[in-house]
Amino acid sequence: MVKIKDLPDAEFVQGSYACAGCGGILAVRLALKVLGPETVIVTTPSCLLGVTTFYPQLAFKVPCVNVTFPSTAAAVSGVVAGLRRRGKKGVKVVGLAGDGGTVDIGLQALSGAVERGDNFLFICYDNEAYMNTGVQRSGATPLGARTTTTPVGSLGRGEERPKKDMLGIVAAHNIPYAATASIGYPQDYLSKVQKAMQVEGPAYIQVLSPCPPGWGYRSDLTVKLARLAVQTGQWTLAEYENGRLTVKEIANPRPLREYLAPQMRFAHLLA
Amino acid sequence: MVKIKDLPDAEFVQGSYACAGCGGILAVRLALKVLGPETVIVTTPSCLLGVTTFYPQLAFKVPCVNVTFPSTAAAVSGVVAGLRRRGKKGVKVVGLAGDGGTVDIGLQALSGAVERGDNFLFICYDNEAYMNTGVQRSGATPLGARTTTTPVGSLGRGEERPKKDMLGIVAAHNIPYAATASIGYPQDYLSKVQKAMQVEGPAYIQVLSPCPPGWGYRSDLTVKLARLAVQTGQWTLAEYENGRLTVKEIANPRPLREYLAPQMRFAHLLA
Amino acid sequence: MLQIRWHGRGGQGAVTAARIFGLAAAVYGGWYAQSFPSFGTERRGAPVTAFTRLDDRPIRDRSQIYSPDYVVVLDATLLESTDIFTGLKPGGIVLINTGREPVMARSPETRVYILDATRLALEVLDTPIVNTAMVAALAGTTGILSLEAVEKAIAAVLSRDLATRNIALARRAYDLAKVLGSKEAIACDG
Amino acid sequence: MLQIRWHGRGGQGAVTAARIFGLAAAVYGGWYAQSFPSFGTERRGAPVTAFTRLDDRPIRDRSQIYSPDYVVVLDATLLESTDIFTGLKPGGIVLINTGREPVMARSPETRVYILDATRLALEVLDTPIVNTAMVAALAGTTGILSLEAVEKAIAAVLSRDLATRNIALARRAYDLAKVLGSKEAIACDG
Amino acid sequence: MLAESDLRKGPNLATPLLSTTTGSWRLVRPVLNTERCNNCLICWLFCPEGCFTRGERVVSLDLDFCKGCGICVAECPREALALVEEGISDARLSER
Amino acid sequence: MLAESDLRKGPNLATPLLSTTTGSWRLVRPVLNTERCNNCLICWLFCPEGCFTRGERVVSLDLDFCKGCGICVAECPREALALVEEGISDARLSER
Amino acid sequence: MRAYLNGNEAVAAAVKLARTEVVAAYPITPQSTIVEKIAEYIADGSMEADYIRVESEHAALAACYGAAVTGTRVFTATSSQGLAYMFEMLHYVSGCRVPLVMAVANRGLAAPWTIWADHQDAVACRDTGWIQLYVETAQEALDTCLQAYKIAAHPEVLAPVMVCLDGYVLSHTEEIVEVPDQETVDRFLPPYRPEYSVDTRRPYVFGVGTGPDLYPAFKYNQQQAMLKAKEVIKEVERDFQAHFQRSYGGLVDPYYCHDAAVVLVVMGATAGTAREVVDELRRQGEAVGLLRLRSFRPFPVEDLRAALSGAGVVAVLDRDCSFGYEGVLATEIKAALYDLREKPLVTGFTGGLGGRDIRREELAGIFHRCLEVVRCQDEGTGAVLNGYWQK
Amino acid sequence: MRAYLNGNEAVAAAVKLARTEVVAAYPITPQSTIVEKIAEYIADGSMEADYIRVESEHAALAACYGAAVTGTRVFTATSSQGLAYMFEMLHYVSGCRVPLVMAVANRGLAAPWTIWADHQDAVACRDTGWIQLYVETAQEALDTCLQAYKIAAHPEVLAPVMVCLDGYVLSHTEEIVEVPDQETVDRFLPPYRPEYSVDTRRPYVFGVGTGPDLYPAFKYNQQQAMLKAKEVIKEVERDFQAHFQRSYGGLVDPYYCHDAAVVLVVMGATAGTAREVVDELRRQGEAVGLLRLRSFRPFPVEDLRAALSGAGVVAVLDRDCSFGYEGVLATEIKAALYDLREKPLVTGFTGGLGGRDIRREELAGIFHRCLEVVRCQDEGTGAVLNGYWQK
Ligand SMILES: Cc1ncc(C[n+]2csc(CCOP(=O)(O)OP(=O)(O)O)c2C)c(N)n1
Ligand SMILES: Cc1ncc(C[n+]2csc(CCOP(=O)(O)OP(=O)(O)O)c2C)c(N)n1
Ligand code: SF4
Ligand code: SF4
Ligand code: SF4
Ligand code: SF4
Ligand code: SF4
Ligand code: SF4
Ligand SMILES: [Mg+2]
Ligand SMILES: [Mg+2]
Repeated sequence: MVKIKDLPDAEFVQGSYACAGCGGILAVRLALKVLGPETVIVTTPSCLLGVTTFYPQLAFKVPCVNVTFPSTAAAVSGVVAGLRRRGKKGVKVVGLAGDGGTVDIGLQALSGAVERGDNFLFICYDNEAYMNTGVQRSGATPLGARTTTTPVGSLGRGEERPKKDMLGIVAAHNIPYAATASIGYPQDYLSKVQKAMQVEGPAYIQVLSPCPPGWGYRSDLTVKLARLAVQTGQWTLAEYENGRLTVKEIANPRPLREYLAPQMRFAHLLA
Repeated sequence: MVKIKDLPDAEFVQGSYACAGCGGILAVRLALKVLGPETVIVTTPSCLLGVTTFYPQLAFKVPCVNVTFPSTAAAVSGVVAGLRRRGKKGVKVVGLAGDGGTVDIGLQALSGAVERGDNFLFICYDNEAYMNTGVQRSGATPLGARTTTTPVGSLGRGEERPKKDMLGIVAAHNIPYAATASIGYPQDYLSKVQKAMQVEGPAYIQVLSPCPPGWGYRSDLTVKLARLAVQTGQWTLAEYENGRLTVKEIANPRPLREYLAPQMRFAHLLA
Repeated sequence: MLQIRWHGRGGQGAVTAARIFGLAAAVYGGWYAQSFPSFGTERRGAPVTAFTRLDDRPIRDRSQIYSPDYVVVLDATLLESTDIFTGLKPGGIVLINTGREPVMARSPETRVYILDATRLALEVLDTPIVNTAMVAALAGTTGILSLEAVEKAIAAVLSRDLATRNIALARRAYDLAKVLGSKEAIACDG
Repeated sequence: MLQIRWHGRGGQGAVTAARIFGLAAAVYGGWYAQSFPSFGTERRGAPVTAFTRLDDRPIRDRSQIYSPDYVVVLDATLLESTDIFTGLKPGGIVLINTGREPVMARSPETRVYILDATRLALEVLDTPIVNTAMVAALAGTTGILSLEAVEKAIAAVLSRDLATRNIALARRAYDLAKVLGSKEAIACDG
Repeated sequence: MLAESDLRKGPNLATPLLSTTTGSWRLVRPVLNTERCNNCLICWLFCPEGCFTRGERVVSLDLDFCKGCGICVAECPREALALVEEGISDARLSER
Repeated sequence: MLAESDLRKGPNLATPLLSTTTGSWRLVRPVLNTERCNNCLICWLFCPEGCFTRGERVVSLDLDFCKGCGICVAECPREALALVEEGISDARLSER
Repeated sequence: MRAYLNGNEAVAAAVKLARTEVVAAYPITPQSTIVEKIAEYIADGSMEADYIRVESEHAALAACYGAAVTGTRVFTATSSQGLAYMFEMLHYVSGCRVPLVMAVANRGLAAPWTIWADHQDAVACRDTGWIQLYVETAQEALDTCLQAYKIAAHPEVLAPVMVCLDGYVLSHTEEIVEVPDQETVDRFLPPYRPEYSVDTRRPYVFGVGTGPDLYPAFKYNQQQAMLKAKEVIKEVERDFQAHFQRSYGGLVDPYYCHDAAVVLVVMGATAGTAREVVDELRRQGEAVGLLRLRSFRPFPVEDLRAALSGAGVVAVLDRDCSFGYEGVLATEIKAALYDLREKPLVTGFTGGLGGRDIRREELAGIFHRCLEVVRCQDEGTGAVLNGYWQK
Repeated sequence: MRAYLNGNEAVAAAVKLARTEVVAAYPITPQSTIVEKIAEYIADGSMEADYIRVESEHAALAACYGAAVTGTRVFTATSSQGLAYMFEMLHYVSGCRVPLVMAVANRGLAAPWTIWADHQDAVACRDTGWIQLYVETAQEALDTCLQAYKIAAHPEVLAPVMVCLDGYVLSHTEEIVEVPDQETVDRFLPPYRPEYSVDTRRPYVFGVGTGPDLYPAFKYNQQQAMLKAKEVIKEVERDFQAHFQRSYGGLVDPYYCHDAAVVLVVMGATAGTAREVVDELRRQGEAVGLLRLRSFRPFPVEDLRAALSGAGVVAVLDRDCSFGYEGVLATEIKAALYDLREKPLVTGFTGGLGGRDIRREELAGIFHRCLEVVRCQDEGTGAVLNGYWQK
């Protein structure tokens, strides 16, 4: 279990151009507190790349290898192999992608890397759409959500398909460790990052990271919504370990409305 | 349940340039007996494309849409949408790929199509390696198998990673119907094809289809090995339906050696 | 040719302002017009600019705007981090949304007008979104567009409900600005 | 320049035969050599061809072989479906593995030799793989390569165990073929 | 050879279109003993090339596409099929 | 601006390298009431920009990168943080 | 209808007016708003089409291909990395002779990452067998999309068409656009129903394999069709002109070329700025002209020869670079003029990369440099220009 | 060591001799046997390297990129569809200035499907910022791979290199190859340890994004480095020659060009056949010559000018086509010669597509046609050749 008090003072990402209240950058900031300075980030087009590695604003304090959108995890394999060849032990290699870069265009590369059994951690910060390009739906967009490619109209009712179960998909790869988390539950999230980091072989964490403009809510609600998603049953905190899936039970789920109401993307459902 | 006696006389693929004893072409021939003439095949580079659609030897008797290796299932979605627009109901659209074209380079497109919920059947004829290009390992190559990219030598011990669990991956997509089959069990296989064809939405079948030169065995053993794989527990006949996975139990598994011994690709394991 | 630069922050609607102004001019005002954003990767809160070009003949120039005739500032806090006067044409007009102290022009030829559009917006819309107010204010100050043209453009761009309230806002801003425009130098307080 | 065409079926080792012959010539026989397959998508069982070029100076020509000096047929059943004589140079040699009736040459200038390499192979290897036998047979018939060169090439290409037995086969084929080569026309039965 | 008009519309060609049968690939050939056949259809089902035709009482065999893989022979539960070397009557090769 | 030598080796640049702080983006600003703070570190944990520093008794706040998102204010269990409009002291905007 | 649209909205309007039946696309800046608009049309019921929400651009084009072979009118759009990720499919669909239409909102390619306009993305795809038409205005974007459907499906062409519009500078810039009415468009553009399509009663293999004997013939025909497209593009423009009273010059769009000593060659929106500069210099008495290349593929060799043969210097502005050689247009125009007996000096300028603005002063500077060379030549000194790179 | 290897085996031998540390590749005909051989070396312990078994070519190049930025020597290989599927990554790694080496066993592109050689796959990637060297023999394939590592990592180049060998005709054709010994190779090629690499003590961002202000400068430097590579390629060949006593002419490889009235320009293995034809015609007293283009990128404008300026007719044989224009080499050579005062007639021939064999008679036919034109010109009739397409 990670102790918040024991987290280091040092910030490993700071000065990004993320929107005020960005859940994604918070997810990354927190993960790096656990991962520490001996980490290499491998990342891909997404808000995150846009806001952290666009000269003259380079916000990472650890090495960061940017690669094209479809091949994050493949580049991860390359970095892992290269560091091994260079004899650099103890450096963690962390693939970092948005939901689009993970469950859609980056899925195949991730599947390949997990199958190869390389030693890395892949973190998907999930804001449930393609935010960097203007809030288009992704495979991780939840049923009913309005995005710019699933608009609401006389025929359109928002996203028509349920969210892709990426944890299940990764688990089917017989991955040593995989989990879902939420930035609303940092203790849980960071403990999972720590576990994932210690595991031999590939590990995967998908962390719910709300996005104020993309979801259409006031920026100070980011953490609240990340919590509400769990409390209303819209997001589960699950862990897949030694071939078993455990899901954190929510004793008294709160009414769904509490989660949906503050978000413009669901406004048509409540209207 | 399909009755063998009721299958049509008509052959929908004939005159291919497949090797003598090719399990893949048999898998396709049989499936088409169930699917019938109102079927469109969408296929991709593989032995199958090479042996059936290379002018001047075009062996299909149903329409066949060839597409590039990474995008079989995406083309399937296009054909489905197009036929819907043209008002052509009742035409089955069947994606057909080898294991490489399914579990490796074609995985992402398949994941996308399944997620979209399009109405199609995807058949993966699984010969456990890239045969068309000369027997390189794929994600479906079983642990220990020798291929040209997992050679055996003082350090090499054949394929180092277990076979990708594609049924599990597809099932994690919450697909309406998915199954594994073997050409050694045609009754089971064809009944699954029939079920899959009748289901609304996407369906997936992965059928074990031995390959004499690729596995290194005498061509008359194709069906025997397809049976032995099941009988020795190296291949399961499973079905995923209504969210549940059922696996055909093998009462008295036969010794593994019976399956491995006739195959050159496993010779080093028995040596 | 008249060139306008709009300053705001990501999310404040400067890009929409540039568009509404262009639309009002092009479809309802008898001008040729062109409008475009600053082509950036700006996120919410970051300073952004947008541009409108007007002319009485078709506009073919596709280069960026470096010497605006008018500069409109949707958010006075930008004044601290941004040089809003950059490139302003001699004799140019600067229109700033602020309820505070007037701003000093860089050159004596520049006319700076201020207007507390945020207050207006909070009154009319109950939210501090000032882009339509500033569009109307620019129209009013400069007299280059009629209120009617601005109203029609707002109606065309915003959804029905939003449009009605923004038109009300625009009217108030326009009327105030008309007075402004007739004055010599800095005037203020809507 | 000498050009050789090898006929076989997918899986019978015609491509390897072409290579072994080239290797024997190039590394152990004092020739320059080049060998290549028929560049097809052929599957097991389908007719395939392969080629070897020999010369006493470096070989630069990269075009296909249309007029072979020698044609070697690894499998007599091919005679039914394939015209093995195509392009054969006048005075060329055809060497066929068969235990049956001799084959009629297309032109009086062509010399056709037959050899029951399958029987030899079954005797020596216990399997009807005839490619090394036919390599040796061509060497013997034409005299362009020594048995030693062929043996060394077999040793270099095949795994140790396979090589030993194939060398034994090659020897027998070579000796038989030497006799063949000295004869005028069709001879047979190893 | 294709007609000029076929070439113009690109590599999209009417199917089936078989320039050759694959029977010539065969080194060995299945022969059916109709005496023994009980019409169980196993060969019909398993032949990759679709060489068998169902009959009233027994199956029949068309070798145009038969590649001599031997599956039918191996699978026939009644030993009603055997492989012989193509062209002659002995079955030497089939013994391997 | 980059040195010629940096340009030569392509778009691979030493990091961190921050040309601007993002504090200027802010319309509203959190103010800390050290009286109320009990050093629970919630704000420190949740601030996306890492603006808080842990202290002996209370946290402290550096606004160089603060974008005024309001998360710290919303999450502080002790109401030790409040948002005020940037530049002036009233908190009008924070009331929305 | 007089509307105020940006280039992307103009493209979306065309796609709707063309009664496109299947759309498959993947988001990328600055293309995304095209398909967002289309999604909106479909959601509000104003357009009847299937929108396939694919997981990548390779899949987008594969889905379009699948739909196209069933005989439906299809559309996709992309930019930059997305276009590059489609590269395999680009060759494939043109080889399959499928009449697709794709809008490309041009943007530079990584690395370094950029989201801004240049022509590298599309220019680098010039060998793929796609027709490439570059537009100057939002109006032309709309009109060219309509034309593109007709060109692509012309039975003697059967080639996919890319309509290229500069990212942001066109894609995100609003201006006045005359949106034609549906009836006229319907008259101009009949429904797409090809000679053969996926049909179980008449089975085809789409995209067969073939050997060295036939492959060259297929490719020959593809090349002939692309050359034929030069005529067809002009023909379709005449037809378009008849229906809509607008036209753009077909393959090339010359502006004061006939008597120009210096002609600047550009593609895309820069032409607009250049027109202003030409007018200005003409007012000053300088014999300068502009040639906008509208059709980059097929490459209008004959038209270029005709338009440029009289010039003293041809200045070619490339928003792209074939690394290790030079700007692509410069190379290709030199080759086109190679056989002329009297040829102009051709000199390349590289600019506008990764969104770098191309200013009037810079274009004027190019003209002035070239005019000087012309003067020197007249005086017999024959100075040679060196290509200039806007850094 | 005198060995008998085909082109693919020769490449694999070079990769091993270069002490390559990471290999990532995906199978495709006719490339596969290269990496199969490497897998064998690793399995039998004769080569120490990581072999990453990727799931696609896009991933192959991404994995190579990841390994390369850690400062290791890497290799990949592909063909045709695989190269096309890497296209996005091709631009990316060159933009990132990563010194990769890739072998391309050239093969035509679908559709129609083919597995046989032409140059369309690599030629269509000429703008990607990769150095492209085309080889004539298996020996040259081996030697060029060794050179490629040195060229790519040269601090003033830092560009990835493609070594292109014709599918089958080279990749699957055995011939005599002199395999150098490890010691000499080690002397020629020191280990690769770049100035900066992934290092937690000195963190870098690899592949930053950047705006319109800087993007052009990065690209300018990339272009300058590619132009600089012309010198470096020659320099490395001289160095290679000193170590191994073999060389190939650097950028271009002229054969009887100096006094030729007709020069044929080719790339790849066809040069061998053409040499035979030149010899034959020379014996008959015809002034013909051959120019093999070894470095296609960087494009050796100066060397081509020097070698071709004296010819009457330059016949360019393209195994590729830029659909809607013409053969790519023809275009580019015309452009290169454009500024010559006295220039040869340049005429393009398209052949060898999709594996079509190029026969001696056909090459002789091209020479004869061109010789006739030269004769007509001498007589002042000035006939113009029309490009011929081998159908
Ligand atoms: C091949 C390719 N296609 C499309 C894009 C455009 N693109 C860049 S970021 C992005 C969306 C990223 O979405 P996600 O991964 O969910 O991250 P987010 O921006 O939402 O944080 C897209 C579509 C690209 N860079 N490359
Ligand atoms: C993008 C791309 N990469 C590689 C290939 C080469 N290729 C063609 S078929 C094939 C192997 C197919 O393997 P599989 O899908 O298992 O089918 P099989 O041949 O084994 O039946 C490969 C690698 C290709 N056509 N396209
Ligand atoms: S759009 Fe959303 S994900 Fe992107 S930076 Fe802003 S808040 Fe973060
Ligand atoms: S190699 Fe295997 S899969 Fe391919 S045709 Fe032959 S038997 Fe079938
Ligand atoms: S398998 Fe044997 S018994 Fe059964 S139908 Fe065939 S030949 Fe007759
Ligand atoms: S031998 Fe094989 S191909 Fe021939 S009939 Fe029997 S099963 Fe069919
Ligand atoms: S959250 Fe509030 S109480 Fe806790 S440390 Fe921060 S300011 Fe203090
Ligand atoms: S307002 Fe937001 S950015 Fe500023 S300190 Fe609070 S949490 Fe951090
Ligand atoms: Mg996202
Ligand atoms: Mg396979």
